[in-house]
Amino acid sequence: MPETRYVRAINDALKEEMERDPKVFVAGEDVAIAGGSFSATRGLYEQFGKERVVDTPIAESSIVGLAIGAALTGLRPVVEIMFNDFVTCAMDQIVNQAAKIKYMFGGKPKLPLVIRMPAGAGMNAGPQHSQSLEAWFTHIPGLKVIMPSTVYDAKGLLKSAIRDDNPIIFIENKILYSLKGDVPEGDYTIPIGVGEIKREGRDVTIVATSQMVHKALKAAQTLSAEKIEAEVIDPRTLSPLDKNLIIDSVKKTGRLVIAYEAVKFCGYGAEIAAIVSEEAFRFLKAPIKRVAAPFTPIPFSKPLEQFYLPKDTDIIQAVKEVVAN
Amino acid sequence: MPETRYVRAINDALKEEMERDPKVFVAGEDVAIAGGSFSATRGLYEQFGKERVVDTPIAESSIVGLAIGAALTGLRPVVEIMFNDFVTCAMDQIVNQAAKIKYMFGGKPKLPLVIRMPAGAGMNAGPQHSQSLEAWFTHIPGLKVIMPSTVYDAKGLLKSAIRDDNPIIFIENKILYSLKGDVPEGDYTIPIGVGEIKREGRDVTIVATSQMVHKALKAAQTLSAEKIEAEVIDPRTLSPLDKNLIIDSVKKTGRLVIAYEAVKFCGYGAEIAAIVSEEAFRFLKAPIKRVAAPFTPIPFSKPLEQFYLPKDTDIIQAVKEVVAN
Amino acid sequence: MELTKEDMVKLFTTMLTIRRFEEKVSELFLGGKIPGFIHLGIGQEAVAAGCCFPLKKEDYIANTHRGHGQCIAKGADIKILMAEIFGKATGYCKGKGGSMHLASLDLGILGANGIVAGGIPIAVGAAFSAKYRKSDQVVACFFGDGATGEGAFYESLNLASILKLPIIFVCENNHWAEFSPQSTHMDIEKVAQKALAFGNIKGETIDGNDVITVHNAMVKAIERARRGEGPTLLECNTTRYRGHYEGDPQKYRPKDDLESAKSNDAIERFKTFLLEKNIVTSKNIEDIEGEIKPKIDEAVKFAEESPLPLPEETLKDVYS
Amino acid sequence: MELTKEDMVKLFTTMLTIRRFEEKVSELFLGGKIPGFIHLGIGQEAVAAGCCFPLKKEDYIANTHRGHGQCIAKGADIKILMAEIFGKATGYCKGKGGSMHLASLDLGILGANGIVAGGIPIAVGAAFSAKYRKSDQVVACFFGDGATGEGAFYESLNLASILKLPIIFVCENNHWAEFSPQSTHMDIEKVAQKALAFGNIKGETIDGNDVITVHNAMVKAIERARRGEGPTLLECNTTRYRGHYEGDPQKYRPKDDLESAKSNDAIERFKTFLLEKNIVTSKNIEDIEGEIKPKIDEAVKFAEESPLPLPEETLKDVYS
Ligand SMILES: Cc1ncc(C[n+]2csc(CCOP(=O)(O)OP(=O)(O)O)c2C)c(N)n1
Ligand SMILES: Cc1ncc(C[n+]2csc(CCOP(=O)(O)OP(=O)(O)O)c2C)c(N)n1
Ligand SMILES: [Mg+2]
Ligand SMILES: [Mg+2]
Repeated sequence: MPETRYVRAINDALKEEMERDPKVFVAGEDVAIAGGSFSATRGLYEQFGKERVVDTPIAESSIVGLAIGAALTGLRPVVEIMFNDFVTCAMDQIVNQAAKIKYMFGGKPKLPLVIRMPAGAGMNAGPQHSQSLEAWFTHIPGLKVIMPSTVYDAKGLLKSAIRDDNPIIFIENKILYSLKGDVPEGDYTIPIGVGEIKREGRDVTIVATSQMVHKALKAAQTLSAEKIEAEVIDPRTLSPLDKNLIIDSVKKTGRLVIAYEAVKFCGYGAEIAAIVSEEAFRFLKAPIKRVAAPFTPIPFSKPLEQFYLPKDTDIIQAVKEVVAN
Repeated sequence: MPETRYVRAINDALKEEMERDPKVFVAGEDVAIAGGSFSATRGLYEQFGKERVVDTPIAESSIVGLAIGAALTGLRPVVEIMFNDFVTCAMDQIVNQAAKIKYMFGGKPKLPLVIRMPAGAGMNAGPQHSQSLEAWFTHIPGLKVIMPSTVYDAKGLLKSAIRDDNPIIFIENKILYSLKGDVPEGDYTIPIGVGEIKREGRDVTIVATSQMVHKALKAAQTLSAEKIEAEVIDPRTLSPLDKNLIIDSVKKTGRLVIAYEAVKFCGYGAEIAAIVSEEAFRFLKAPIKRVAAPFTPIPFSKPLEQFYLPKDTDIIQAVKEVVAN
Repeated sequence: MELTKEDMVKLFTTMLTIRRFEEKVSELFLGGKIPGFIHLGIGQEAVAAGCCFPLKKEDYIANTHRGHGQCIAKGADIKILMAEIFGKATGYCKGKGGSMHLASLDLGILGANGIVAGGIPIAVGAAFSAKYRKSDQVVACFFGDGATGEGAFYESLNLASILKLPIIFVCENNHWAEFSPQSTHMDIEKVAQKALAFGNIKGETIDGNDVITVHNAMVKAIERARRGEGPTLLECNTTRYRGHYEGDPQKYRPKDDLESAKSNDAIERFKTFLLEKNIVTSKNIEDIEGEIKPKIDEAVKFAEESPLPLPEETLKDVYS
Repeated sequence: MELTKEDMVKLFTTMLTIRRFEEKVSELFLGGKIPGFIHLGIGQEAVAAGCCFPLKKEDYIANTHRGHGQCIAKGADIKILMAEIFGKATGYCKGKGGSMHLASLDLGILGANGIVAGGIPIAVGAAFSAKYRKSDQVVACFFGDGATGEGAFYESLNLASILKLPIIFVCENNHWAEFSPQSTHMDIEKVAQKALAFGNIKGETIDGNDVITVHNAMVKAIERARRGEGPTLLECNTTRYRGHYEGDPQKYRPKDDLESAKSNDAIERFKTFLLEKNIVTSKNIEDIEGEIKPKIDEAVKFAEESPLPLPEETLKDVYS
């Protein structure tokens, strides 16, 4: 399998889906001539032309509106919000419109659209360019929320997202863009709503998302040397969630650590904890632990941002606590 | 203590705080001449004039921006977003600006502003006029989130909110607006961050918010006839949360039911469940249960909206399940 | 496209149908038969009828909370419409949307909208799609004067202008937004002036209570759109008779404002015109009334007799 | 307010300080000393200097991601500014904000902003506050041509116009937004034309690389604001030399666009003017350069020697 980078996998998925289906188009700020702020749309403009790769004004609400209107009338838009943080400018269109149109119009309309956006800290980009706001979207019925952690998953899930008939929030990760990984040649997809055990283990379940999957895997390796075998699960699709994958793992391990990069309080991991404490309570041998960001905006300065970010060592510590318990 | 209505308590709090402090002003859509869509600002325009009670265009972003700029420069704005759902149009100003200004500017600025908005279903107002989006705001450091359930709390907490130096999301409830309750004459405040045991009990802890507090109390009464004594806790302030009040109660009862009107998945109650499963796990005798709305938009038609809304009977059932366990 | 006599009778019939439909809705709402919030366009019928008449079936509209009229003018079946307003399973949205969320993609109705200006970006998306698909379709995007307060309105005009999309932005300027007069929302008199902020948008202000004027202006705007010359911002001055929603006693409204509105009744004016030009006789008018009434009654009967959706319906239709 | 010779020298000094400061930032960034994203206003100094000069200390500014220049012109201490850009504990924001979030309420700097158009509604709020408090303060709100894509821009202009607030909307039109030319963002040539969409806003387009023109236009706009006559939308045509951010090779940019920008250098033009009018001698210019250089060096030294914030600082300053 050839190796490529995460951002390149995104790029390939877009390219292949655009080749496959003339209804697919791409729009957003600087996605065409410049090929995207993080190069995710590079080359598409040259290949598909300005009709299908559209540079828009800086106007997130109308970028999403463009996608909704186009999806309602037979196209399959893939739009980019340059940073997760800027989606704050488009929440009405996403939440009151895209998410609800099918339902409030009685079920008939299909709304095949994808809204891509990179989240995450670690680039010293400061408080308005580093957030992870996935928990907002997972709380909204009508949206699907995907957050791939690997190169393979990024490509396969984006292809599935583009072929899906629902509005999809596709959350990439800025730091992962440069990650390398193998992807098969040719077409493949990954089903939406199916998580993956990224590492098997019997002593503790670690559910991790996006960048934290890699930190969890690193932590698991370290722990293994101490004879603690962690099972690492990446839900990949946050909504709908592959709940049973997690519950089954907890039934086996009896212990749960949840790792996510967003602010801990009311973050996505709270839902995982809640589900497990509702549905697998009798199997839990120890308190659940969450490893996530503290309750502060994301600071600019290096030592602060480093302090802010949840780390593999935090996961190790959490695992040791629940295993000791 | 004289009896009044919830909406009147809000109105009185506004009036008294405006009398107390000339820096306090009110702005929003139809808040002045019309006295507010739900009459929460009635009479203020007549008493304080157009300088201090400002009708704005329909422009939620700039209404919040108005509050931020004014708060940064010495005033104490209280702005209204007509329905919780419309706050989707102002998320950048609230989340990227208001919530982060103090922090990202190094701690010096104070940002004393209150954003009031009514949430909740039950009026057949349909999918875009009935949501409960509090979990978005509680996930954002820098905001305080208050959601009062009683007439007394509404007045006392709004006064505290207006006197607080931080940006505050003050979530009222459309159905509760007509609720009657006693309030003392004269000035009183309720500290932000302090929850309340609305009913004592030894068998199960029910944590409920806003309208669900009343359903929880009703459920508790029914359960009492069956010799199940529920303790009903209203956090009142969702962020910061009075965590220990809940943990201490769970330590006593060993059982927890969480009731909130929002969509269950990734709702505020998930955080309560997560905290308890992290910090009071050893005291839990049964799985935690959440009673909340299903994963759908809020339908218009009466039987559907009724089906949608979490009910006191749902709480009763959940309690019975955890007590039997 | 010159209006034939037949066309004019059709237009009149549409306007009168909207009026009688909404009068009935008002009556039923005040009688407790209809739940939720109801916003009526009584007094504004000429805009809906005049703008939708020159649209083809494949063309799109996007409208607002005050949206019954445009739906009827775009070809909605008033039985199914009434059923939706009642929240019945037989309604356009199976009772899930209600008055504020009427939609029928088959008829090109992209949806009424409960969010002020919320439909405008979507309408632009549909216009983009029409251009992309080279389908020759156009979009009529309705909104009120108050919607010009929202950023989404301007963003949408800008985008449509830059991309020269086939869209007509129809401002139904009834000079009120909820309980506030136009002056609360803007400090210019003519919404059409806002077109000047964008390059390819043609702004025009017309008498929105004169259905023929509305029709003719719309024909020109549609032609312009189909020629690929870009959007038009068509401001139709009109009059709201009822409160913002049913049940609103309009205490805030100066008496003469309402009176002068009523003396400018679009239907009365058109009727006088049709009679004066000998296009119809009084008898014809009576006949039209006579045809509409049973249809409205039938719609009410249909709605009343239709089943409510089953509670479990709540859980369906969230995803495709 | 006529500019005295002394004033002109001050203006020149400010512009040159901004230029040298930013050149140094560029060098340090490319040398790996500064983390994060850096957006430089090299080429745009006349706008910052000319607009801020006639402001009083109590007046406010709100600016953008490309915001060093306005901060310096509004009186920021370049040592503390540089320290913030370095992410040091001694910076204006204790290292929590960085280049995109410079702010100092004491100096009336309400904050640079990482969100395009994000500062505009806030600036309107400050103007409302000034009027409310009858403080005679005005607000200068800076933003780029690209910001006119955002709805928040229009909402803010509308609100400020209706309330006749004491604010000057300064558009730094450098004809680029990130990697896209102005034409991607609007289909009109002059941003000032957008004032026509609002009643009380005066629109004006000026040569933003001529600092005296900028200054004089700003003086008029400030007077208008203080007289309570409403906002001005002052479009300053200017030139971006550098990439959108440091490290951007500007491959998308036509060569002659950059060349023509550089041949219109605001500082060179002002220097020539000052020399031709015998306001300064070459020696004076050298002296000014000579005074600035050690100050920049001192700022760098201060920033470099300043401590980084302690990690635990992360948890502080979230609430008052
Ligand atoms: C984003 C948003 N803000 C506020 C409202 C509440 N609201 C509903 S209709 C309306 C007035 C709209 O006025 P206009 O656009 O003139 O339409 P009209 O009602 O006159 O037809 C308002 C403020 C809303 N529905 N959505
Ligand atoms: C809401 C939002 N959308 C997009 C961006 C990304 N972005 C940062 S600067 C910029 C271009 C701004 O152009 P302009 O307003 O002309 O300012 P200039 O950079 O030219 O000074 C963009 C798109 C952002 N920061 N915020
Ligand atoms: Mg109106
Ligand atoms: Mg620019």
